[in-house]
Amino acid sequence: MYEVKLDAFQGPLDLLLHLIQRLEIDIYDIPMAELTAQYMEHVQAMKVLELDEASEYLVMAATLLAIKSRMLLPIHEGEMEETEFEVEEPDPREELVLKLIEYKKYKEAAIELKKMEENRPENFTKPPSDLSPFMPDEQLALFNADVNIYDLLYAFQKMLRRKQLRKPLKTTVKKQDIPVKEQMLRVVDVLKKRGGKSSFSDLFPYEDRSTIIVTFLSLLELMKRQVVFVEQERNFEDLTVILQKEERLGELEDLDG
Amino acid sequence: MNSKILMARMEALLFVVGDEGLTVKQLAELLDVDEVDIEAGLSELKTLYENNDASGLTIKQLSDTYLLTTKPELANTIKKLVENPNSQVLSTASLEVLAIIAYKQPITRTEIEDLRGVKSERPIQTLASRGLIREVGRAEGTGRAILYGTTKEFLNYFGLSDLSELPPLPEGDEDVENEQTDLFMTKFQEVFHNENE
Amino acid sequence: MNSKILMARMEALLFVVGDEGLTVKQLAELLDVDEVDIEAGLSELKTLYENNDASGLTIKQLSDTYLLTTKPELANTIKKLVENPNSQVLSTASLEVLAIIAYKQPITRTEIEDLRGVKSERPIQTLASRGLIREVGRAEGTGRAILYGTTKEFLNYFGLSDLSELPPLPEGDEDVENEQTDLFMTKFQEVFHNENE
Repeated sequence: MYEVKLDAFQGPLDLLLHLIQRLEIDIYDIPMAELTAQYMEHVQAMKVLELDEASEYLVMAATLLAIKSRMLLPIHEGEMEETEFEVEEPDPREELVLKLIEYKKYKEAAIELKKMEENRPENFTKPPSDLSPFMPDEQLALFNADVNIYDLLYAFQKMLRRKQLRKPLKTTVKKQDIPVKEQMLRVVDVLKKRGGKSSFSDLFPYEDRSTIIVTFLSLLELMKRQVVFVEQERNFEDLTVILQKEERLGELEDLDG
Repeated sequence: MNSKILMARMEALLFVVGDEGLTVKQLAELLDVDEVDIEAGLSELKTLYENNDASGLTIKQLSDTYLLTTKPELANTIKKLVENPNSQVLSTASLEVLAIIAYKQPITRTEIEDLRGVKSERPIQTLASRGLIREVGRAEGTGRAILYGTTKEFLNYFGLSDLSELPPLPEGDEDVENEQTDLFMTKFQEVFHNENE
Repeated sequence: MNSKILMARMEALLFVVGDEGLTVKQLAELLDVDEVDIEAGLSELKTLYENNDASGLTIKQLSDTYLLTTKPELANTIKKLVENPNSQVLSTASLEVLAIIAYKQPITRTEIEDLRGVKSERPIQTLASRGLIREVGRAEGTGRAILYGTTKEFLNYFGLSDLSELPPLPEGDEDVENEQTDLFMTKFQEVFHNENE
């Protein structure tokens, strides 16, 4: 198996672009089965630290699975052989491809900004001088009426920048002890108790990151095995996880918990 | 006003305001001189600095503001004393959001998130608190969502005088990809069929 | 070192530190030059400024500290900056002090001045007289210095219902998180390997 690159991805689109590049896939003719499989593998291998992000990776997984199954449909139609007639259906991949291309533009622009950040000419300046010796006594000046709270925050930031305060680096490593298999059963249990349905975030009542990650991995695995499926009404809204076929849990033995 | 005196006064004013800088208009008002003369004086002052090896200063333009700064070639000397204000570099997420805002401003958070496919509240907040972006208005419609744009600090941070100096937005290398299409078409059709058996 | 380069470097260093100034000893260390040469360089620099009518700057000595300042005869020009009640410079100072008080309250004047590196009595007075800040207590210790905090009027002014609505400060080093990510990545690669055997 190929090594997962130690890059943190900027979300599902970034991960997809990475895979497309690595697998030398033509972005205008994406082999959905391959990309979906690779995507699922990667998301499992990655940590997903933020719950917010986790849900977005899951939504994309669901989208990929949906596109893949829509693409499979015509292949099973028997009439295809009789008439060479092809129906002009919109390519189910089109929306995804457009999104990827648009995102790629800005990803590249960000790389340009990064270079500019590194090569910026270094002109140093100075804080404004103390003007109190020049100040007439009777004057009291206040800022313009249209300052808002962000101006205030910015003023504070600017001052901090002048003082060049830096926080020390600190790193934390935690041991991850809960096996994914166990957590899958736990998730299914929770779903059953809630009548087969739960909001995504309610499945993560835990504080520590490693439990959150294991829970996420177990959800992915459950999705892949079609034990659960995931719904989202609108972009960035919370996901609903729905218990589908509990009996498929029986095949858990092949999971080396 | 004698041009030497004008320059001395401009230098003194720019020195005192430091990183706040002054616009041509402000200088003109403070010195009671026409804006044209201020502009001429600024460029003369800059030339004086540049031609004088014994001077460590120069003039920098930032949008419509002029600042007195140290010469870039003296950066190594200054760094012994103060850390580079840019030493805290932006994360990839922040840079992505910033790129989107820089090229598509004014733009709402939702539009940014649709483009990136991930929530972007935190990078937006980081960028706002570092003064690189700010609220520039409200979108039409029921939500009246905040519209974001870049700031003068954004220009300063990347060493630009104004937005027109931004490199053109990459087009997405479609030519390269079309060429590849032919090469990979056959191959991936096979793969695709095999995988879906 | 060439004396012109030395002067350019001294000028740049003195410029960047502003009102805080530098001692001969500090300059000697920063530039890796003998103190005698620094002293000679400083007096040469001062002579250059004094003899150059196009320069608005000079060097001032305060006990053992040298600082760059504007020529005394330009005081009237500088005064223009603060005479206007809507003065940009003054409003920036007030805003900065207010920001410090808002985020660091309760805080003493000395602490504010340490943070800003500039005397801040006037802006504090101004803010207090406008009702945006007030005395909220006294610091422990001999001085029993006044502690400042923001007022209800401050919240009104910025349209906040309480202090918790202040936008949070950025969380400092974004790199910290990336490092953590890498650590987790390694961990999860292991998990992944095991699971897919």
